[in-house]
Formats: sequence, C-alpha cells, structure tokens
Amino acid sequence: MSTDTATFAATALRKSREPLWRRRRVQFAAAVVIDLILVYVVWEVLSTTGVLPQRFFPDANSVIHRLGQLLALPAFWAVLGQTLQSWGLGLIIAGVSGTVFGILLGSSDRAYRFFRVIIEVLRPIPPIVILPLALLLLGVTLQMKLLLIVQGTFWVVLLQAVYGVRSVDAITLDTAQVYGISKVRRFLTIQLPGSLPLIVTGIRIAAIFALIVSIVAELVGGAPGLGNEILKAMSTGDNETMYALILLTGVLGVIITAVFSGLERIVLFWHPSHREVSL
Amino acid sequence: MTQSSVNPTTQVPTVPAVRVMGLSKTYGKGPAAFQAIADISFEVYPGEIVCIIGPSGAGKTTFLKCMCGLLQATSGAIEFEGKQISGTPDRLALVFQDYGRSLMPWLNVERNVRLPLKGKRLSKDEMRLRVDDSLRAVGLEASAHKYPWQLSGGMQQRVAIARALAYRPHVLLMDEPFAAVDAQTRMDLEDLVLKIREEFGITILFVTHDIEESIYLGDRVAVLGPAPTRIRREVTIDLPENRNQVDTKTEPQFGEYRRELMSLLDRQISSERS
Amino acid sequence: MTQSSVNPTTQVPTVPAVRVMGLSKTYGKGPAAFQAIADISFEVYPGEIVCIIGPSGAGKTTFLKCMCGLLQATSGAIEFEGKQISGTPDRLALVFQDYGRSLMPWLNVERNVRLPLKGKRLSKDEMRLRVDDSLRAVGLEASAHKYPWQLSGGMQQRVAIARALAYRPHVLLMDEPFAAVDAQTRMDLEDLVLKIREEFGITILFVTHDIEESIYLGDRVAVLGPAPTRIRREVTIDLPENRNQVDTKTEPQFGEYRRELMSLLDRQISSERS
Amino acid sequence: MNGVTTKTWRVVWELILPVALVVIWWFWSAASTNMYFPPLGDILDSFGRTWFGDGFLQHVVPSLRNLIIGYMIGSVIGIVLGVAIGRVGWLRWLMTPIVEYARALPPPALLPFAILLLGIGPEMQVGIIVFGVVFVVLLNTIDGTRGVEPTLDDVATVYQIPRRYRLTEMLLPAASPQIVAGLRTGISLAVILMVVSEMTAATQGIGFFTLQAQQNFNFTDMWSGMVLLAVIGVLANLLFAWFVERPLLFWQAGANAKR
Amino acid sequence: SGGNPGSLSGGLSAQSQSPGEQPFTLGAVSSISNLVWEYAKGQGYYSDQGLDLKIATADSGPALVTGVINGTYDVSTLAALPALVAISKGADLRIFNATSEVAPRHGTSGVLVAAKSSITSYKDLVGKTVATNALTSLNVLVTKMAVKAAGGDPSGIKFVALPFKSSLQAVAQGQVDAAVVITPFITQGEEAGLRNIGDPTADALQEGTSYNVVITSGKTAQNKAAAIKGFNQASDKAVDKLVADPDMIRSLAQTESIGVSKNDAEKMDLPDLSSKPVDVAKLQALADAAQQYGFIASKLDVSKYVITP
Ligand SMILES: Nc1ncnc2c1ncn2[C@@H]1O[C@H](COP(=O)(O)OP(=O)(O)OP(=O)(O)O)[C@@H](O)[C@H]1O
Ligand SMILES: Nc1ncnc2c1ncn2[C@@H]1O[C@H](COP(=O)(O)OP(=O)(O)OP(=O)(O)O)[C@@H](O)[C@H]1O
Ligand SMILES: [Mg+2]
Ligand SMILES: [Mg+2]
Repeated sequence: MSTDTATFAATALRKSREPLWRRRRVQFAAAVVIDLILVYVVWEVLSTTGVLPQRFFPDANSVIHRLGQLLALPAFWAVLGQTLQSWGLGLIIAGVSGTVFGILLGSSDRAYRFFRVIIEVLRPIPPIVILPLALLLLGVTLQMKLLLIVQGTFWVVLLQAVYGVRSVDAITLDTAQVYGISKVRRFLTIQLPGSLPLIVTGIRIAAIFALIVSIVAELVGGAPGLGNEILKAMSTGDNETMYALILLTGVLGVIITAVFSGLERIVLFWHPSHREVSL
Repeated sequence: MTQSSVNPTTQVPTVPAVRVMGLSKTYGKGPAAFQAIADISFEVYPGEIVCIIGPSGAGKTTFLKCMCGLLQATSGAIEFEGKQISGTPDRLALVFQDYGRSLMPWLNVERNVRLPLKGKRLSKDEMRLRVDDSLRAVGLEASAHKYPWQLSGGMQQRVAIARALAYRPHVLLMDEPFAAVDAQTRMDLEDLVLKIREEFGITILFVTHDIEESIYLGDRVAVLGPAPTRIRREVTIDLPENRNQVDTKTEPQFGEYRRELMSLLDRQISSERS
Repeated sequence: MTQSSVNPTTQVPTVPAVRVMGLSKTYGKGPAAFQAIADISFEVYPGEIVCIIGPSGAGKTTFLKCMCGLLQATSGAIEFEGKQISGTPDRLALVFQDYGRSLMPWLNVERNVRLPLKGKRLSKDEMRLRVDDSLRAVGLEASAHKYPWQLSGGMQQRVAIARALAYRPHVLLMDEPFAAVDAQTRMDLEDLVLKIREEFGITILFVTHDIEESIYLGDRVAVLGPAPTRIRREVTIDLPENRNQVDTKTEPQFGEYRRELMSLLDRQISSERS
Repeated sequence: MNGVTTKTWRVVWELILPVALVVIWWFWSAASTNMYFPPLGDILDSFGRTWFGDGFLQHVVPSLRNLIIGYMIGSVIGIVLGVAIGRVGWLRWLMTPIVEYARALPPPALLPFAILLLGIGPEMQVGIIVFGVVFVVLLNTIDGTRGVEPTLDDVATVYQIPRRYRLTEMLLPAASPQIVAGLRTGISLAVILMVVSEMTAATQGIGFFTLQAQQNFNFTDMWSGMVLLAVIGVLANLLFAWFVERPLLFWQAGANAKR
Repeated sequence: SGGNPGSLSGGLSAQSQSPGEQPFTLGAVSSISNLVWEYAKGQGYYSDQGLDLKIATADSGPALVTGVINGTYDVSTLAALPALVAISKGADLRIFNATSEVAPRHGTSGVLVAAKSSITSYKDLVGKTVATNALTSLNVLVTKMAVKAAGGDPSGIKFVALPFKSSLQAVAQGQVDAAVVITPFITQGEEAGLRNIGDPTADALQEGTSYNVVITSGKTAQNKAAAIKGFNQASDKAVDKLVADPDMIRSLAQTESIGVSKNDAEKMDLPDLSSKPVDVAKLQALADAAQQYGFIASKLDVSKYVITP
C-alpha cells in the first residue's frame, strides 16, 4: 500500500493547514487535560471526605509527587524499557501471526472447523495459570514474558481477524474470483484491507492486553520491569509508589492508544468511520 | 482502446465460445427453497453479442453468476471454448449489477481498474496504457485518483466497466451495465461495446432492461420468462453491421423488433400477474 | 394505494412546497476541494412533479442530498412549505440511488418498509395496511418475508420505493428510482407515481436519465449542466393531464420535447468533452 | 448430499485434531516422573475426583456464578456505553482518554483498590470481571457503531426514525458483527479474570483451587484445574455461538454465503 | 506511610559484572529480610568470595522453587514451610542455611484485630475469618498451632489470602476479623489503631526453629558447591554484623531497595536474623507439625535434604 501511504502523507500535510482546533491531535490533548483535571478533582474530593481512607489509599498529590520523583530516576527508565521491550516484541509476534492465521481461518470454513476445538481450549487459559510452567521451561527470561504475552493476546487478534474476514463484502470477493486474482494477491489486496477494521480494533485491544500481561508476568513471575516494582512496593506497603506506578501504566495505555489511533486513521482512511466527512 | 493487435473474428466459428446445457438453479433447501432458473440451454459463438432481457427478478443475474462459477448450478453443465468448466473460467470478466459494492473502497479509481491486471505478466507500461485507455474510454480520466466513495453512482458504474475493459477478456458478461449513466453517455458506451467487439473479437453477454439497447447491440436477444425462468424466445437481430445511433434506431425493422420484444415481455408479465 | 383520504390539490398554490435559493456545494477543502454545485435556484409548487436530468456526475444526487439535509450546503438557503430549514424537513422521503445499500440486511422486506412508520403514532392496522398496500403497488407482496440479499437488484429497488410510498411524504425525492427494473415494470411504476400524486397531492422531485420518462412524468424538466452544475434550462411540459403510456408517448409534442431535451443534454456533454 | 452424514462428517472433522493431540499427550506423559508434567491419566483422575464431588458445589458453582453475572453486567455496560460514546461526538472526545486509561490498568495490581471499594467476597470478584469485560465490549461497540454504512444513516435521517428504533433496528444490528466479536473475546477474558479475582481474598472457586494447587506444588490438581477452565471455555463459546452469534448474525452469514 | 524518595530500584541497581567474578543469582520474595543480602553485597562480601550476586524478586514460593529447579536462580530464600511442601511433592531441593530463626522474644509476627473487637486471645479466633498473605504459609500453620495450644479448634478458622497491607485495611474496615502479619506491618497496623493479640510464630514454634531458609537444587548443590559455600560464608558474615548493630538494620530498612518508611523503620520490631546452621531436629518438628495440619501428606525425613556447605 505504498502509493496509498504517499497519498495519506499528502492528506496529512494538507490537514496541517487546518485551523488549530480542527486538528485531532489538539483535540485529543485537550481531552486528556480536561480528563486529568476531572480525575484529580474527584480523587481529591474522595480523599478529603474520607471515602478513600488516606492510610490505605494515598491522596492524589502525594502520588503525583512520587511519580515525579520516579520519573527523575534513570533506573526507572531502564525498568520501563524492560517492560516496553517485551510489550513491543510480544505484540508484534501476536499481531502478525494472529492476523495471518485469522484471515486464513476466516476465509476457509473447513480450516476453521478443523482448529476450532483447539482454539477454544487454548484461548481461555489465563497467563497467570500457565506461569509456573512458563517459568519452568524458560526461566525468568524475556522469552517467558513473551510466551505469556502471546498467549494473552494472540487469540484476541486471531478471533477479530476471523470475524473481520467474514464481514468482507461478498461482492468484492466475487469480483476477485471473476478476475482470476491469485490467492496471495486476494489475501493482500482484498481480504486484508477488507477485514482491517476489525483487526485494527483487535490489535488495539491486544496492545493494551500485552501491556497488562507483561506487567502481570513481572508482578507474579518475577521478571524485571514495572510490574516487579509494583510488587516490591506492594509487599513493603509503600502505597505511594504502588499507585504511582499503577497510575503510570494507565498513562502508558493512553499513549499507546493515541499512537494506534493515529496509525488506524492512516490505514483505515477509506472506512466510513474515518472518511473525511466534508460537511 | 486504440490498439488493434487482435484480428476481428468475422468467419463463422465451429466451437461455441460459451455453451450452456440444461442449467438450473435453486436457492436454499427444503421448504424455503426457491427455484430461480428452471432450465436454460443455449450457445454463444465467438465474437457474438447476445442480449438477455426479462422481467425483474427473473433470474438474469443468477444466470450470469452461474456461468462464471460464482454460484454452483443445481444441475446442468457449462462449456467455455469447448471445455467443460468447474469454477471460474480464465479470461472472463463480469460487470456486476451491484457496481457500487464491487469496487474496493480502499483503492482509488486507477488502482481499482489495475487490480485484476496485476500478476498477469504485463509490463508496467502496458498496464498503465490499458488502465489509462479504458478510463479515457468511459470518460473518467480526470477522476483517476478519486476513491469510489467520492464518485457519483454513474461514475462508479463506469469504473466497473473500465475495469472489465482493461482486463481484455475473451468473454465479457455485463449485468445492466449502463443503468446509472445518462442518455448521452449511454449511447457512447453502447458504441464503445460495439467497437471493442470489433477490435478484439470479444464475446459478450449483455443483460439489460432497455429493449432498444438490446436490439441495437445484440446479434441475438434472448427473452427470459419470470422465475423459475426459461428462455421464452431467441430473436435473431438482422440489422446491418456498422450500426449507429441515428440510422439504426430509425430503421423500420428496428421498430418491428421493438414491438415484438415488447409484446413478448408484456405478455409474460401480465400472465405472471394474473 | 386504494385510500383517498386526502384531497387532490388542483388549485394554483401560492407558497412553494420547496424553494431553493442560491444553493452551492463544494466537497472537501483546500486543493482537494471539488465544487459539485455552482448555483441552483428554483421552486416547486405543491402537487408538482419536477424531473431533473443531467450528465453523470453532474451533481444531481448531491443536490437532492442537500435538499433533505443530509449534506450541508456550502451556501444558499432552502425553504420547505414557506419555512427555512436546517436539518431534515418533516414528511420528506428520499429513494436513494444506492438502493442496495439503503436497505437493512437484517430486516426482511416487510420490516424494512415498516421501519420508517414506527414511532409515527400509527395504529397497528394502519401500519400493516400501508405496508401491504405499498408492497402490492410495487409487485412484491409475494416477497414480503425475504431478506434484501435474497432479492434481485430490481426487487431491492422496488422495496426502497415501497418504503417511500408507505411513508406518505408531502415531498418525495426520487434518485433514478427505476434504473434497475424492467421496461414493463418501469411503466407500471411511472403510472403509479402519477397516481399517488393525483391521490395524495404529493410534490415530487424526480432524477432520471431517461428523457422520455422525464417528459412523461414531469410538469417541468430541469436540465443540469456538468459539474460544477447550474440549471441550464427549465422546460415546462405542456402535455394533457391523464397521461397514459400509449397515447402520451405517441403525441407529436412528446417527440418535440424529446428532441429539445436531447439536444440540450447533447450540447452540454460535447462542450464538456471538448 | 445427505444431511445427516454431512453433519456427522463435520463433527468428525472437528474432532480429528483435538483427539490426536490428546492421544499424543497421553502417551508422551504416561511414564512422566516430572512433578510439573504428571501423566494425563493422573490428571483426569484428579479431574473426576475434584470437580464431580464436593468440589462442584464448593468451587465450580460460585465461580460460574461470578463469571456469568460479571460477564452479563460487563457486556451490558460495555454495549450501552459503547453506543453512547460511539455516536455522540463530544462524549467520545471526552471519554476516550479515560476509557483508554482505565483499560490499561492491570487487574492484579488493582486488587487492593478493588478490595478497598468492594470488600472481599463475590462483589469484588464480580467487579474485577466486569471491569475487564466492559472495555473489550466497549471498544468493539464504539468501533462498530462508528463504521455503520453511511447510506443507512442517511435513511434514518431522512425518514426521521425515532432514536430508539434507530438504535434497536439500525445501529445495534449494523454494529453487531463487531459487538459479537467483542463479546466473544470478552468470554475468554472473563474466564481469565475469574481466576485473577480468586487470587486473593477467596476461599473457594476454580481459580482459587487451581492457584492453591500451584502454591502447594500439586501440579496434578493444577492441570485438572486448567482442563476444567478449558472445558468451560469451550462450552461457553459453544453456547455463545448457538444462542447469540447465530441468531444475531444470520443475515451476515446469509448475505456472504456461497450459495 | 510517608513517601520514601527513591525506594524504586531494588533489583535494578545496575548489575555490572566485574571481571573474574562468577555470576550468582539469588531469588527472593520482596521482604525486609532482604536487607541482609543487600548489605552483604554493598559491603563487598560476595565479591570477596569471587561471586557477582544478583538479587531477583519473585512473588511466590512456587516461583522461587521453580526458578531454582530450572537453574534460573542458583539459590532462593523463602519460608521453610513452602520449601518443605515442595520437597514433599518431589522437588529435588536442598536446604542449607537459616536466615531467620525464632528468637526468645516476641515480634516476629502478630495477630491484629480491630480495637473494639471482642477477640482477645487465640482461642477467640475460632469461627472467625482471618487474613494472611498466603494460605500455604507459616503464618497459617503457626496460628493454627497456637489456637490448638490455647484449647481451640483450629479447623473452625477461615483463612483468606490478602497482601499484608490490604489485610490491615480489611481488618480496619471490618471485612475480616483478624490479620496475621509480619514486621513491619505489625507496626503499621498498630499505628492504624489495631490491637495485637500475640505472636503465634514465637508462641507455637520452639525457640531456634529456622523459619526462613536458603535452598538450592540437588544439581546446583553438586555443581556449584564452592560458590554456595562462598555465598553462605558471606551471608553469615553480614548477619553477624547486623545482629550486633540494630541501628544499622533500621537505617538499611529505609534504603531504596527495601523501602520501609522512616517512621515504620524506627518503630518496627527487628527481624530475627540468624547465622546459625539449620537445626535439623527443630526443622523436623516443624515438618511434623505441617504434616499434622495437612500441609504435607506423609512423614518427611528432613535430614536427607539439609546440607552443610
Ligand atoms: N440468495 C438468494 N436466496 C434466495 N433467493 C434468491 C437469492 N438470490 C436471488 N434470489 C431470487 O432469485 C430470483 C432471481 O434473482 P436474480 O437476481 O437472478 O434476478 P434478475 O433477473 O437479475 O432481476 P433484476 O433484473 O431485478 O436484477 C429472484 O426472485 C430472487 O428473489
Ligand atoms: N464525498 C465526495 N467527495 C468528493 N467529491 C464527491 C463526493 N461525492 C460526490 N463527489 C463528486 O461530486 C460530483 C457530483 O456527484 P453526484 O453524485 O451528485 O452526481 P450525480 O449527478 O448524481 O451523477 P449520477 O447520475 O452518476 O448519479 C461528482 O463529480 C463526484 O465525483
Ligand atoms: Mg439482476
Ligand atoms: Mg446520482
């Protein structure tokens, strides 16, 4: 889709000349700021009125203060890097393989039926439960984290891709068949783009899952990373650090989503939800 | 469409380009089953244009879809250029009635037209030439970089036609291809159809609701009855070659055919309604 | 369509049913902008049928969509029954050119037709009556329980028409509504349009590519030029009331109008192409 | 083709792979002395003992109850919020960051907070499940309702279809392929969260039993818990396919089927 | 609990490897006892033995045991009970060092109840809900033993697993009746107005019982005997220094890697550190008790698994 990408780049350039408020990034940033203020106010109110007892749940200021301290530590960034490394690798593995298998299974009812039971058996197995086995086989390693992340996210992407393929308009597929378009090309130019709307949702969900699972793998399995720090803070009762880190994972989620939404607008420019409605 | 590498086929051929034998099609099973095609047999020879007319819901689209392997016929057989087919035959193109949905919304006009040419061992230049030629032929050269959802209905339909033309099929099936274009463009496109038949010797099956169009274009016109459909009558159109919009349509014979086909359709429909 | 609770409107009206003033429409912004409508002003009086013809891609669909508030006009104003509107006016119906996509695939034919009646304070019986009546009028009473994807193109289009009829609008906009139906059905539907105008005094704006159809149905025919479009000419059709397919179309005046409109369109298109 | 034999063949076809894998597992593990990978025979033994005895009432019933309640509540909230957020511009603008924010919080790390708010007991466990399911369904619903075919939207506008019918007859069905995908992902997530929610503060439940077995180095029991989770997953998905997916998406299957 | 600048970073104080030192990994759950290893490492005791020690934090006994068995960790430190349970299930483990043993004073663990609670003694726990960090933990065993010794029926107590901090909160909010916690949570609980009714570890176990141990796998014990010996010596040296200097413990507890708040560190009961070798007989008694309360299925001969490096 390289030519198309060029077209988008052109569109994006054009967009930059739009008035400030019409730019999505500006709107998003504004919403983030407003939301932060809202959350902060609610949190403070709950703390001061005692709904959240301060002994067990720190107030907003001290958590923010703590987060500020953490951000200044170089060691903190190293930890964050470890979490993000496993997140990125795991997501790529699960995203690519889930998309490919999903489209293959979605376009062949027979293949789907062949693997159906196995998929349904493996899918709901919680990463936490297979953790000891992963630990045993792979030790506290990056591979162990990746195994858990892929187990936690592969199925999401796979399933969305299966549903995505099924939602591709039958007439576009008929067109491909009539014009003798080869299977490979059909996959790349019709089934993939046609099912992208659902796959993209799947990958967005998976991106967050992957983050959650890598943190859980660190928290429960002892791999280094943000989760491990949460665990340490939890076991010494250091609530400020614990909630500062949890707060941070949420922020990571927002950042990840912002990035993915941007990508999505590029890839799905043609879809009704992204067409530039020129009203 | 300025090239002329293929000789026009004018001699009488022996092997039919398409041969349909005892085709029938029933949708669904059990009590919900619906028989669309009762029994159709006929032949089309290379370079012929056969028009198909019939009431709405007769089974014309169903018939075309069976011919190109998109639907599995319930019984009967289809031969293409002498060989019985299963699946979609090579070098066949179909202009869908549902033109809007047959275009990929993620590709612009040019890339939609080019899509079927990919992987067909054409040089880049050849490909571009074909795409440009056929877009020009349907009057869309200025909209090559628009996306389908930025086009009017008639323009979308013309993109679908351009795609079929660029493909240079041996057999071209067209399902009400000019339904959404204006009168003038329609005439131009009709002449385009005659021209490409002349130039490339393409065999064409053409479904239309416009009786005059069917006479103007067709070597023969097949009239279908209401579902479950059969061929009620095949009318051979004996108008001079080198047809043109003004002279051909004013010939007295044209009016004759018009009346004949009209009454054929009319009778059926009133019998269906009674 | 057997009821006649509304009086036919025959006296000369003073307030136009629809009034369009200086309408223009540009899609997109900046260098990619495309002006579809340059400047359109005109009026339609209650009970009138105005046909709109023009080349493919002129801006006819865009115009209808602006009129019913689906698209925001770039400039200009629209009045319905004397009141300037923003948004969609009440009791207006549109038969979409994209008929296939305008039906809900999860509702069967009957429920598709009934959908707009819901929440309109109609009794169950009244609703059923209207749905049945309009399905019968388009000849689909036998397919009431089929789903849109089980219908032929022409049948889908007729469902869309039935939906508009059952809604009993004051103003009915139709965008090439008979493009996919056969000649005979088309004539029946044309007469149906005349009949409901007669019965309910509906005001109708009718986009078509069929010049004869526009003359047969219209009190006036507006000819649009290519995009960016304006009204090139409004031709008032002075044929006797009580039109019918055989007599009206053979009147010499009919031929006159036909030639006039043809040449109007023709000239535009050739000037566009040069 | 005979309808009965096709059906039989279908079932056989679906069972080839799982049966083959189980057989391989059986023989591969039969002589195992590794405490982490006990023989399949032992696992099935433990399965029968654990889940068909008192364990059924003690562990399976409360877990399933939490699972079902949590899943239902989560799905409903997800769909309702999703439709609202998907269709109302300013709401989407305002809510996107919060939704994305909350979604990224790892449930195990949230346990202390959940305990603080909901105490210990079924409410907390249901709450954790709801929290997870909501976001998956929500996201899919938002995307689904935003991608509705524009012509259908136009139909609703022109015919001034009242909001509630627009919702029930148009938006929800149009978005249903995507919503169903979300609901389906939500099932496995709910099972996972059921286990997570029983990590702490639980005294019963399938997850509790499984994690407890793991804590006690009872790997045979742990495997039998995993087998049960898998069985629940399969059954839940089957029920879903039969009672939700088929009736809801019949039109899509019909429109896209090769007839 | 007040904020504690820089308490993040425990496992990640850049583990640069000096040339010639053998990498050696210790698995541990995050706990105050870890200050021993941090201290020894900081003082260079391990380097003196030619070891480059890396401390990895895991969240549970099984994770530590698994890590030792597959060789991810050379050694792990954990409570004696889960180690014994793992051995009884067939894990190939060796116990070689006691890091904490029951001291003649109270303060190792505590049973905290709400100030207004009617519970005043172990016996009152019968029929109540008690929170503690894990169900297969020493806390559960000793609480049951203490209740039995006080004449109650321990099977009538309902235990739930909660992180220590949450269990304090649960007691304060009345969601559970009592919480069994260890230092420094005892202090935290008391500060929050909870009442401590006793130290079941000290009450139930013989003085000198090793309740925290260091384990390794049978294979590592053979292959890396010298390294283990070095580790043992360095750790013992650190414990001896620390036991002699309680203020050092309090200040170490506040360092980044341990993360106890200043307030808690100053008021908390000191952890029972020990450099003595494992007392096999007392550990056997613990194993027998574990068997009696159902943690271990059959009689376990502890002496087979205790080694002296
Ligand atoms: N998927 C389907 N399931 C059941 N019946 C169907 C299906 N598709 C088409 N039909 C029925 O088959 C008949 C023939 O349909 P077809 O589309 O071939 O008609 P057509 O001749 O092309 O009509 P038109 O001129 O209106 O396009 C119709 O009555 C239609 O209702
Ligand atoms: N969303 C859009 N963005 C940009 N251009 C558009 C868009 N929609 C329509 N156009 C352009 O506006 C012009 C008018 O389109 P419109 O659909 O109104 O034509 P029409 O008169 O209805 O033609 P037809 O008879 O073929 O249906 C076309 O040239 C088309 O390319
Ligand atoms: Mg058709
Ligand atoms: Mg149009």
